[in-house]
Amino acid sequence: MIPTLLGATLLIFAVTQLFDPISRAALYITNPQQFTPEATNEIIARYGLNDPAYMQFSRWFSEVLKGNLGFSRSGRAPVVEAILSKIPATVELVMYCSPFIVLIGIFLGVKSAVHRDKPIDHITRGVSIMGSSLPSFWLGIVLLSVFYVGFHVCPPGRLGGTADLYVMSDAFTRYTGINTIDALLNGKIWIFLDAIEHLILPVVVLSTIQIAYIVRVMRSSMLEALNKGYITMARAKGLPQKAVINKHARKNALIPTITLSGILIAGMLNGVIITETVFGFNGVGRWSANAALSMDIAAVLGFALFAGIVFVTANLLVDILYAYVDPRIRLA
Amino acid sequence: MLILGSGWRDQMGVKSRFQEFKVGIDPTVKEIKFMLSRVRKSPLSLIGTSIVVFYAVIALLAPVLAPPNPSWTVTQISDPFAIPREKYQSTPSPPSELHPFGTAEWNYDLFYGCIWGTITAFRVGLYVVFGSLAIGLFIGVVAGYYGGVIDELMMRFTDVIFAFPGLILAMALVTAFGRSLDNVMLALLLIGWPSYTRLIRGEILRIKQEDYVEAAKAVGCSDFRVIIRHVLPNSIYPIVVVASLDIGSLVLSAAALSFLGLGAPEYFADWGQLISTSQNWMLKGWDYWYTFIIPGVFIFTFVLGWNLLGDAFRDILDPTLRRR
Amino acid sequence: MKNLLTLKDLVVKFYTYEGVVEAIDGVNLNLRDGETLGLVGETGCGKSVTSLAVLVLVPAPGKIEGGSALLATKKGNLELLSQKEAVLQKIRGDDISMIFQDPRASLNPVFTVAEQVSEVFFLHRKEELCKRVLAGLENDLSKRSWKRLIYKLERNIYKKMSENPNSWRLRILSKIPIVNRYQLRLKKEAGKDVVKILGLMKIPDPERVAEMYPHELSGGMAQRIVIAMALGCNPGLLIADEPTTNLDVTIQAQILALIRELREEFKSSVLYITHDLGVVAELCDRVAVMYAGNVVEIADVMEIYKNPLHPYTSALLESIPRPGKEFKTIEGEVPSLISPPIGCRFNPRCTKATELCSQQKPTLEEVEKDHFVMCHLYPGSSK
Amino acid sequence: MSAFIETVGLKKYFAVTGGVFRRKVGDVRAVDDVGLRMMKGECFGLVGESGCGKTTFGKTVIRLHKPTAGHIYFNAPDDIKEEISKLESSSQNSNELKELRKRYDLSAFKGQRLKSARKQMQIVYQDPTTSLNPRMLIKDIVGEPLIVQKLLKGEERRKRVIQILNRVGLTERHLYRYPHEFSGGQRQRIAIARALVTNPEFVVLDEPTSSVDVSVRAQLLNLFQDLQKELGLTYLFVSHDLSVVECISHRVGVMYLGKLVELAPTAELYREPLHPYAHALFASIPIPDPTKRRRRLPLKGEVPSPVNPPPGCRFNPRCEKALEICRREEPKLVDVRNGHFVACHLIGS
Repeated sequence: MIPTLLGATLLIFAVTQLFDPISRAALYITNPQQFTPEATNEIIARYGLNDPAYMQFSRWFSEVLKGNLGFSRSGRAPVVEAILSKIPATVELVMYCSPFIVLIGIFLGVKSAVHRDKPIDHITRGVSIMGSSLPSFWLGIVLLSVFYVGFHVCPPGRLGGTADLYVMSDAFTRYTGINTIDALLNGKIWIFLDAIEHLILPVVVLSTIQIAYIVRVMRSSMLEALNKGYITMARAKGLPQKAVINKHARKNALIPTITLSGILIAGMLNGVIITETVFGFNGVGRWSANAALSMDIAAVLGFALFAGIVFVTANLLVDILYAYVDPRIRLA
Repeated sequence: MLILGSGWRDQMGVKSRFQEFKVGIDPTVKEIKFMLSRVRKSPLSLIGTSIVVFYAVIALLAPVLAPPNPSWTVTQISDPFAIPREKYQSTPSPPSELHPFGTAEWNYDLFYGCIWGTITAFRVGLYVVFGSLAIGLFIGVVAGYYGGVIDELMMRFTDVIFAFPGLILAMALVTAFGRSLDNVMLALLLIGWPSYTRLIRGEILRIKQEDYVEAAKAVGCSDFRVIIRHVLPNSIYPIVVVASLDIGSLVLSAAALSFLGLGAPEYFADWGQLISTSQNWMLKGWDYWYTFIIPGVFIFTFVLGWNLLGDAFRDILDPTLRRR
Repeated sequence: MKNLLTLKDLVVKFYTYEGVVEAIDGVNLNLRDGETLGLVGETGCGKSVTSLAVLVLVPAPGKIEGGSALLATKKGNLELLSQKEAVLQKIRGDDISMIFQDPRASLNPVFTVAEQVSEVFFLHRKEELCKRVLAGLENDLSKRSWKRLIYKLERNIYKKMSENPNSWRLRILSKIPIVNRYQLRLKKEAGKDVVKILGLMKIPDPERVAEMYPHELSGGMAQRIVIAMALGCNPGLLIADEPTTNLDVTIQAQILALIRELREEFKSSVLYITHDLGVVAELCDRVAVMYAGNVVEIADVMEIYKNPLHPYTSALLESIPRPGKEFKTIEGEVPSLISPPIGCRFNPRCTKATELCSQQKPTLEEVEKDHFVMCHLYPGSSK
Repeated sequence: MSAFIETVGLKKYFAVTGGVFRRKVGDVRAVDDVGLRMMKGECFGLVGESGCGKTTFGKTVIRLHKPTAGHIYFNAPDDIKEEISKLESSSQNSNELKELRKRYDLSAFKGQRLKSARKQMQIVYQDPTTSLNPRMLIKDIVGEPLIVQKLLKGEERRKRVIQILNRVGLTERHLYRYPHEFSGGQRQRIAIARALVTNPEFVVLDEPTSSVDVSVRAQLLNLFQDLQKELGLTYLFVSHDLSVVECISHRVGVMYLGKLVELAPTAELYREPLHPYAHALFASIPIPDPTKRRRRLPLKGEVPSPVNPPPGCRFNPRCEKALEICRREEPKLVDVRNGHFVACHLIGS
């Protein structure tokens, strides 16, 4: 785990070297006034941005460890603060997507494997292949235009006009920054409903691709599990078909699906960027997309590092879950 | 297939050589016939193959279907991928006789954009896949077959690249290289090759333990010959499946980058970019539907075709099904 | 002696991509009560498919096309092939149970041994377990303890369970996390049975083995656990599909000795399927020889080895490697069952084949006392 | 007379890596100090249960695995062997010893010398489906050894391939087919053809008949015997099927957990095995004759793991007659009756 993280920072640093020193200065700036030409030259001198790469790396790395990822022009705040302020929106989106993805994905995967080559199998496979061939941003915009433009339901953005104003006002105490939970904590149901209404379309868009992927993986591992020896043994013991599938086959089929969920998390992070940009959800994804557009190097690289850390820790959790599910790993 | 290897070259006499070739090719033809019969059998693969072939034809006939610098164009540009414009009108106009698909913002002819967009899609897909395959093959084979330090080093390096979700690293790279389609392809290539390396290394490790590889060594084959004649021919098939699936997802990623404004420039004939510009028109209501729906349908069917083809390959080449 | 199982004209076909495989083409077989019948034949002769057909577990793309399988149970004769799935599930594991060739593949890698073996008891011996739990509850209630309230609740749950084991109410109850702690008593009770049956299988230290996972077991140990699962509910018929082929010779000897012992103790008849003529001679009372989907000869084990009638049986016996003598071969290859030879399926490879053999299919006839053969060489077969 | 192939103290350990940093945790001692002599034209049987190292020994003799220690002499005169053992006992790494080993001791062969030595020794595997390259035509599979060893050219090579195919019972028609179009028995014949095309003198048969049907097995065994008589081949017949080994081999060695425990002419060994393990092994073969049903107690316990074998004689935990010495000292392989070797304290002393 640690070497991968170290490697990740090295890679990020390598990417920074592609830029000229002036723009790289943004990585070391802590307050907005420093964007004047003289201030940047002074920073170039102080941090020795023209020296050879390895010397800079130690300085940059110590800065990063101190938590100074530079200043983001687009976010008009130090990168670390900008990220922290934007995380709740993304977490909210991901929080509502994951249960759908996991439950529906596994359910459909099992169903289509059990009824192999029957209508339900072809439909699920067809839908799942279509799901994974749909450009998510195109789907998002089509849904928006149909529902928002057409029926004036599920508008983009995180909260409706009035709800947004109320949340900004100090009458509303922000515990976690996640609207739905804060609304409940504050006992404001109408804000909760408003937040949910805004969340429907992004959740649909973000989970279609992921569900398509899980259904395909689950189906193939389920098919593999179904013709193993212990399934025939279970049937020979007199177990009903339902128990054979749900107890014996499904638990074994889950193992390969869990190991591949690392790719799922990567897909999730990518999806977040696009979904937030389409629906105007100002989470971490949308901010980094805008930063990339406006050549705000510090923001983009800060976000990349953040995403790397999230991804590596998520993979670690997946490995632990994997060891829990598969006894062969746990005792080895 | 590899039957045209050294065994054939040193026969004597042209006639016997041709006769030898005819007899020699016979089993391969039988193999291909068998695969085609399996393709005909499953409906999904039929649709997939027909879509991909349809797009290939469009790409080949692009200069005929939509000749560059048509008569009505305003600007004379040499680059065929720049979409011609009739007039400087900013609002998109509906499909008309001159512009079968209508025109997008700033009057870019959608028909031309979509046709030439097919070529961009093929270019992005094939260039990145074959690039990744080449790198992946070389490193994967060396790491898989010889193992030891090289293997360890390579795997740690691919782990690092895997630590980043693809799109984010691509964004960082494109910001670094500057915004153009070639840079998008380069970024996707840099992100793509590790997954191929790991896949090929896995296949090599699996095939390396088979008896026939050890038997080849027992006969005295050099490592090079073992890799070329025994290990690679048997590990190529699963890679073909992944490659065809990957082309679809690559086009999607490129389109996503263009959508975020990091891909092809504004005038370029690329589906992602066409959708990106038509985005705000879409939110103004349904009367500009064509600027948005048509490129979307193109991307969707193109990627769908490749995914179906990949799925069909997996069923055909799945050894358990083949020889039942 | 009463017939426990009789198969009549069993036909099973596999609809594969290459064509329709006629795996079983009219098998006639009877297994007497308390007897061990050996089913012998080369790979692909359909002996495993026959055993799976008896339990109606033929895997896709196979289908049982015809014939009958009559099982004599306590409640009278039962035609297995036409039973509803629910009835079959009651029979499998209780009246007929089966063990397979690869022991480690028959055990589910993610469940412990105790979980898998106790499954048989939960399925077929639930009432008995409930009674024992209720008895346990009674004496717990007699003792003064603050938990009396909980015991009373558990008691009426188990009362309801012993009347109607799978009522939907119980099924919901068992899903609720905290409430389903009542099941612990049932599991403990079943655990005792598991340890008892593992002990019977001569497994050293059964308590420890019960908590182990299948990947920690050796081949011989895994096969003993599969046998424990099969004999858990004292079935009338045990079907053993080449249980010792994957094991080493010394372990095979241990398992054969174990089966011989348990056969007496559980008084169950065994249908032993193998291709190893040595094991058959060692273990079986009667032998049925199969070739390409038909039973070609059935007789007592002494009779078969002394005076084999069917040409294939004698060829099979002669091909057993004997020191000093040349290896006797059976010419040709096992026929493809997609387009099987017309008439007797052995005629292309049979040294004594006549004109009739390649036209008309012989039928299984009793040529001598208790000695059935399916060959035109013997009168009565060519009706 | 001098042995055609002789191994002295041959060892092959496989490293077991474990722990976080994948360093070597222990060794699987697959083959542990095995020495035996095979005569020209003899079929030497090697039996033992799975995991006893018989297959590893077979593969190490023909250098498919690099031996950890010991010597393999292939057709080397006796005086050279004495010379090497004398030099070895005196000073470990004198370069004269290295020189001698480079020329005669197969375990020290490298590069071109090893490659040309491979012409004389070949192997036939157990499972016909995995021992042939599914993507290669039979013409190339059987022809490859000739191409690699640069023996024959063009038309002679084709003739030689066809001749060897006819010899194993296949015809020219089969040249342009893929392996999956053949039955198990035919595939094994192709594997035999591939092994014999460079007409070697020594062939390792690694359980060649275990995964084919009974009727096909007899055909293959006859083929092996005819080929041995006709081409004067020496076989190392590795198998766990004791009845087959009894009929085809002149002398048989019994291995247990990496060690050779008994070695004798076949008839004598099968009639009266001396070593307790060999005795239990031969007693547990089911005899295909119902009249001879023997009631005897099967051997108790399981084979211990080869990573850390028990000290002293490896069979002592499962041996009823184990003495105190058995648990301490490893017994040597001693010639008890001319040619009947046993490694057991009970019989040796």
